Amino acid sequence: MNKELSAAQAVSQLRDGMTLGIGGWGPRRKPMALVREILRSPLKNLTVVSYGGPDVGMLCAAGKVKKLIYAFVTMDAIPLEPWFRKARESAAMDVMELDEGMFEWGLRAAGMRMSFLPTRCGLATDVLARNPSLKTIQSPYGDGEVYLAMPALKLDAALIHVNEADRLGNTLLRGADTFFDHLYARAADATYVSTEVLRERFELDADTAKQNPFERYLVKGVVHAPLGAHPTYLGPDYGWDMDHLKRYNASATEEGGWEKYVAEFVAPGESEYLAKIGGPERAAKLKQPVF
Amino acid sequence: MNKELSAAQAVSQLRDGMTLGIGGWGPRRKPMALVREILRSPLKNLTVVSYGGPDVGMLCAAGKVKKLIYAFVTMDAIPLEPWFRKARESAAMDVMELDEGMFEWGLRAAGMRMSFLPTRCGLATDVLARNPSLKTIQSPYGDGEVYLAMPALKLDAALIHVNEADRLGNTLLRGADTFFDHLYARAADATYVSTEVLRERFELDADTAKQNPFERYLVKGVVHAPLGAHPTYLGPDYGWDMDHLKRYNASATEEGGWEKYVAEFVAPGESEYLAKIGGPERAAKLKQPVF
Amino acid sequence: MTENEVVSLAELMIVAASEAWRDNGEILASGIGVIPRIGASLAKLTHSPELLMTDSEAFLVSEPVPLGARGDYQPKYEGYLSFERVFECVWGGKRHAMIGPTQIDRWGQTNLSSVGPYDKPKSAILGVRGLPGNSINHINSMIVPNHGPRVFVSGEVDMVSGVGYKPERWAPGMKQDFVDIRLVVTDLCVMDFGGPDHAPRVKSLHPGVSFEQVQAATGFPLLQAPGMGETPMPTAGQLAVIRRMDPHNLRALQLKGNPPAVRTAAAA
Amino acid sequence: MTENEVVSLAELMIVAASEAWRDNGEILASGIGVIPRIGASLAKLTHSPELLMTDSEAFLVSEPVPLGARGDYQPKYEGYLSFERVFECVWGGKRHAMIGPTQIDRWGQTNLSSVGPYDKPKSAILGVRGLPGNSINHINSMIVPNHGPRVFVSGEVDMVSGVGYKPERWAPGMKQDFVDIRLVVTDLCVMDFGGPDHAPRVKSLHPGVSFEQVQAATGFPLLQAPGMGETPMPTAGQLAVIRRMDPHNLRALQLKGNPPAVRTAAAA
Repeated sequence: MNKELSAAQAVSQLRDGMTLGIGGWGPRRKPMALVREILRSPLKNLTVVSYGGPDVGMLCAAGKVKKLIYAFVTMDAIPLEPWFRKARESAAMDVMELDEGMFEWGLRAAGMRMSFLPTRCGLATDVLARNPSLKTIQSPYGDGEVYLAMPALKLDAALIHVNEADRLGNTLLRGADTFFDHLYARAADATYVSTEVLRERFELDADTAKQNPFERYLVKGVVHAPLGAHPTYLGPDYGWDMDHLKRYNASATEEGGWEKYVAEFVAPGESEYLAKIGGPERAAKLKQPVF
Repeated sequence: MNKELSAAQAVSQLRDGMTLGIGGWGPRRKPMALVREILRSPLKNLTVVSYGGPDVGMLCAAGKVKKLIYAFVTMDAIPLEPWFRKARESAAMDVMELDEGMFEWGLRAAGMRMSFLPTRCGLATDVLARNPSLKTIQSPYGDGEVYLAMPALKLDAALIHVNEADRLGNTLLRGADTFFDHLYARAADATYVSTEVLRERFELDADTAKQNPFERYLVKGVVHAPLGAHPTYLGPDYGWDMDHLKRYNASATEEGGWEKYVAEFVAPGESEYLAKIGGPERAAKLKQPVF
Repeated sequence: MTENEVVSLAELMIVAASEAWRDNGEILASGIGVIPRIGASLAKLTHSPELLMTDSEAFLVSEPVPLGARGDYQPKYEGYLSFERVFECVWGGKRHAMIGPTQIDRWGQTNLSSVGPYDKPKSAILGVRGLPGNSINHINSMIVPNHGPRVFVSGEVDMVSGVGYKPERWAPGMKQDFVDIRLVVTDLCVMDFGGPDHAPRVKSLHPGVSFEQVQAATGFPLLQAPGMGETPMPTAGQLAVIRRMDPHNLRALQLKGNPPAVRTAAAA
Repeated sequence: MTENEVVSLAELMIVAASEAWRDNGEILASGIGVIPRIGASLAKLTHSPELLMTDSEAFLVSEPVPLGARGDYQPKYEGYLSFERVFECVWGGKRHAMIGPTQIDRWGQTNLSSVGPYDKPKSAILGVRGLPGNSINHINSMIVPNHGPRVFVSGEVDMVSGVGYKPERWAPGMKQDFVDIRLVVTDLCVMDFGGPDHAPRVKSLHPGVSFEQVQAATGFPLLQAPGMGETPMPTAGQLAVIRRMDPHNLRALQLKGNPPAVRTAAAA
């Protein structure tokens, strides 16, 4: 019943060619410690499914992405994700570009173990035209309406960052929005959670228990990773690190920029990373973004 | 922007033959004050859509139900709802009996303005056989799986009881579970909310704002109805009234029992009702059920 | 054991029920009704601590909640599972429920809706509830406190609420893969549908009950499972857990007359 | 008006944008980006108080939230609208969003995904985001701060992200009923798709701009709407609200050189 793993142990359970869902949304609550661990690993040929932010960008920069399933990739304050753009513009990966709602619907279908769910979203656009594998389906009732049949986005594994977890795999999300992480967890054969705070075993009051986003039977591994969402932000614990995001963004315009970024922030390991970004003291000063 | 109505005003906006969704679940948080107001009105030939409790039973007893769409009718502690049984066993109404999940899916389809949503639930059962209007649909992908195409349960109106509301139609649900009331609200052309506490205009902190179950644009009328869920229970405000539920249950075995129940509790109006059940003093003593 | 040293049949059935959840892995154990719920609690507290359970409302608890009035006992919350999320759990297949249907047939189909002609039933019960979805999506077991031909009907149940293994019910393309009926625990025996083509069979007989007696009380033919033996008596440890989970002895009210686990000839 | 007595073009565009949400009824007003957001705020604070707005994260606010650093200002929460619920709002049609697409074509189709060949684009932008779902489900308007033929393309947009009125895109049975493109507010004019067969037309010209100038900057033919006049200048009251909603004057950064609302011949 103890699901605690190191980040390296969790990543060692992933395989080349897997379909990997990554929770969060753009620059919000991305499981970056696990992403960095993948960057340190030999893992390759991944199909990445993400409401993308720097998680997608970094995996693209490292050449780990064989196929990207996405609706957008952005860091909000820096709208254009530099390494995603490079990969996209150099045709370095296959893509399945979806409407945000189709994307949700695909995860939901997978969590229900269904092959598809119908939706109006995507009809009459190039999402349909550019994804020739997508099919439509007609209502069997009198209306006869034709819907897009969004296929299930089944995941081999999902990576999710949470505010708090226990060793059994129970989790809490305390931010204003939980995004769609519960759907990633349901869509995946195995969910790996990284967490700011790790407890032995939860003993919650009712109000706190409501912050539990999905059931522990979905969780295969729990990784203790303080500041594990950095440089993205984790409400209410810490804000985004705009200095770091700019540093990362600049790596795309420098010669050998990615190699330098990796050498400085990724290769030395996570404790070095935390020291370099200024540790908990600096994290405490990172402001929540104001929109 | 002031949506406050009396219960009578709200019910006067309903029409004979309408399809009416009733929120809550069995003996839990039913909009009973609005149901009683319907009992006092000449409204008839209703199609009632409900995870049914005494709301359904009373409307059956009063002969208001032309068709019932349901997955169950029960008061939990009194498992067999007496007036529903009578209506059912005397073939006094048409029925569409559904799996609980199909029911949810039908509401969800309506809220999305779709004609159907596919599900595995109901296949290979008499739900399919006894509802000849239900159709199946085949996945257009390689799996070719055949699903039940659950048709939208479009509602003319939804009735929902909440802990707190403001005159703009913002609502709060404070109980452990909000059930499926948000789906009723989305599925309906007009939602009428009865509320324990009525405010002029909400000014909420973030944690409280999360208790808002659906957007105010869905709400057409707000009725101030303290103890409006009685005799069902409203977490965390008051428990169910087992004495009253037994009294109501007994009405089905007495000669002229329903007429006596109506004369005593319904006809005199809601303030008489509250006095007869012992008012807020007694409500404060009603215990939350323990399961 | 103060007032009653004799192990009750209900207690034996609770232990038999708890076996349904053994080696299920990490899933939600939903025992609906007194005997199934104590059975699930016993499973979690003994052989299968990985099981998830709720407080029968909206919260996941790390420790099964005792039945009835709780006094000072505070449920130990570890998570959340609203009704809406229970449906997601069901559709994901991560659940094993045990309920008491009104009718069960030889195909494992169940009825909780109505008895008699559907359009004008002799007896309207609850409605199909979640049985269609549960039965087609996850593991299910059943409890029958009154084993007899009115429950185990000779033909098909009057209103098929939960699916079973009757081939004629499954049109091409309908996915039957997730149908998994485990145990049927009755006041006479433990059954399953593990015979050829999912034929019903008796896995164990309660002490003092014969196979012929079970067959006579069943509306369809039964097989004897290989190694069919006697349903095990509760151990002292199991009884202690049962008493802790059911401090108000609600289990004594589940079977008429609260018979002992070991039947005398007269009791049978 | 202390530092700058001159009304800016951005302010004129904000007022024009706010008109998009007039008489929409009680729906969610989503102005994405500085000008649309101030426009939606202005609508709610003047002609359409019934509109719903969020804090641009997860909460509904009863009063529009000023842009940028807030100091002591506390958003006035009236409800909740997580991203998941925004999708439900979209699918229910209860929203009117205004965004700035990269390309727009004569059929009202929009592109936010990529420019150039799809398989190897010249420029990858954000992705289609929610445009397919928004455009087929609810009212949409657009903001264009740089009216020119690179935005208003002569052919079809490179990657149709938001649907429009091009008949060839709609196969039989696809429901086009909810498509409703309202206003396109640019730095030159206000347009809509209200001509015959949804042909694009100019509804009003900003002060000092001619129809010919707009046509020359547009890759497809435009009609003149009946009564095409001049886009109204902001009133003092509107300017006061705009200043309150945008205390850091972010609007001054939205158009290159922050031009005045009334163009001189040289400025045009």
